[in-house]
Amino acid sequence: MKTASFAFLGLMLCASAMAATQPDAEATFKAAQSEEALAKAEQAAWTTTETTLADAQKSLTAQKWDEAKALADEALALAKRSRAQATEQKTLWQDAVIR
Amino acid sequence: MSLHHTASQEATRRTALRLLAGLGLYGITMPSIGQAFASDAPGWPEAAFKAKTQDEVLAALYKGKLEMSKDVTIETPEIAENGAVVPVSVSTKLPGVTSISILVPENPYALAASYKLADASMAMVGCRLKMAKTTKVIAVVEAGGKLYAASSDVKVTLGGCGG
Amino acid sequence: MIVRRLLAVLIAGASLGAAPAPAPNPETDRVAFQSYFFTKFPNVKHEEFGNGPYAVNAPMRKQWEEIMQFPPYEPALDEGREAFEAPFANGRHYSDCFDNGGDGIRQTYPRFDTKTGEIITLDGAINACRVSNGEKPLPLQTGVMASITAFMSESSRGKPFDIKIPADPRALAAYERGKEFFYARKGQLGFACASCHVQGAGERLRGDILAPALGILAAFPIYRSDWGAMGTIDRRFTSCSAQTRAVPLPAQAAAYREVEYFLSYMSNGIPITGPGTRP
Amino acid sequence: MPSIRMKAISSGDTTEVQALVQHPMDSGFVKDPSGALIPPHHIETLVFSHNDKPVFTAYWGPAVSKDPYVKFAFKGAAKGDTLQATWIDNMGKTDTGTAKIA
Repeated sequence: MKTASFAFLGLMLCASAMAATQPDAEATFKAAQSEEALAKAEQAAWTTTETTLADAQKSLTAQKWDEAKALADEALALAKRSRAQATEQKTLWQDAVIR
Repeated sequence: MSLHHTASQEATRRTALRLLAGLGLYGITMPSIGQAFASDAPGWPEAAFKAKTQDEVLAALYKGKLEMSKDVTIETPEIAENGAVVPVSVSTKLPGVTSISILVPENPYALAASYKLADASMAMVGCRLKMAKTTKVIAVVEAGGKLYAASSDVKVTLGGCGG
Repeated sequence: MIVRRLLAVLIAGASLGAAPAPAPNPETDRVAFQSYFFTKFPNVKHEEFGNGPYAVNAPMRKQWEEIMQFPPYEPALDEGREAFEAPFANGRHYSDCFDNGGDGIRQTYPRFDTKTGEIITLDGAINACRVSNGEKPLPLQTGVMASITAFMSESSRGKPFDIKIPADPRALAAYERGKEFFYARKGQLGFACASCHVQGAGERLRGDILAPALGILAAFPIYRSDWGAMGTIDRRFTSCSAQTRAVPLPAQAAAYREVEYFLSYMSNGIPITGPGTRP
Repeated sequence: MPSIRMKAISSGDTTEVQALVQHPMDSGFVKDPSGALIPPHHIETLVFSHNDKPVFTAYWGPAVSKDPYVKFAFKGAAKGDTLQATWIDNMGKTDTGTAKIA
């Protein structure tokens, strides 16, 4: 009896955790996707962002929301950093010029 | 030329086999070379090329003991610019050379190439070999029925067997 | 008076705080660029810079000399000659599209096209020639394109790069964008072209000796042992991008054409050595 | 396009031969982009003959580089003679090429 109720409790917890993160994972994935689209338009995209996004997509399809959320977070951070690099380099490149 | 197998190439292959047979190459192999599979080219020492270690190669290819010799010259780069293409050359002033083999013991198969020399051949050969990692390269010269060897070290930073 | 002096101080202060970029002067750039490499590699003859890593590393040069006894690009040269000489369906030829019938002109590309305001590379000009004669453009990174450019480069061997920047603000702007592309850090690794081929030139990165940026395009197209095949400048640019973990741009993207323009102008005076071989 | 390219140069009694063969020489250890192993495909024998007599025979395994190169020398040929080379690979493909000794 005891074991069964614990298992039931576990299932409940699990289910609620899933329900909480699916929209979260999807929203983060969308945000990462659009950030990466901007990076690409600026010719500033990184290959690592692309592979992380692809991995996140796979996790979404597999309904592994926690994993998908974590990967989407990482992709979003990478895309942001790649765009920040491009912005920063718009002036910084001048310092490297051989004069 | 295309590597697709066509009827005309099949004909060429038959011609080539006949030619090789006619030239007496078929069956005339180095001492103790194992029977090649029917699918393999005539004379190709399969057992030696499938051997993993230097000793197995030597046992499959030759009889007798190897003797390191100053009369055998092997030239290899100290650091290979790319393990996929390492120039190797072997030469000797020893008389009566009948074959020169080159072994790369660190490769998955130790034997890289074996050259059969005719009476008219000069005792030298140059070629380009793949090396998976940093390795010794051993040149074995068969002269007057005896085996002489020299070795050299090649540092490989970019392996020639990877993708 | 006081106001005026204050203003002067303010203006001076402002210009100190954010130094304006010096007015672009490609020729000043070129002289500085070349003297950097001539100083960095005092023992390398200037005309040797087109031989890339083999100019600056003796053991590599020895292997190269052995490979050059029978260069692996020779089949491509023959294929390139055949393709170049074959007529298009309309009976016209590649030679009809180029100065001097395409013979000995590699060193004058890329060019600034005053009609379109775009940089046109030799590879781009070959495809433009095909399209204007009703043929499909060739794939850009390898194959027949590499063979034709190999054949055309061979006829230019020994001729120094002779890139012109016409008095057209668009040409200078393209040059400046190419320069920015060369020096700006990109990719997750934060490498600029310059990181490897200026600061790192002559040093070892994994197994490779990094080629100096000066003359780096003189040997193209190249047979790379790594590829086991021929490749064009586009193939090298896209693989460079990927190596720094930047998403490569499409072959012949404006940015690649502009950086080719910049680099080739920097190499004015360095002789063409292509086609070449590289590890 | 012929798969065998040869340069045979005579000086005195000795002829130096260099040959370049176009062949993938797949080792069997390399994967294609999809991750599948590319099966071994390499030349096994390459025979050079002069006046229908073999002067030099190469036995090759998968460790010989892509587009293989070989250099050797032999005696007894004259300028203008024909040198013939024939290869056979492990898939049974073959090709023959000739060159005039220069």
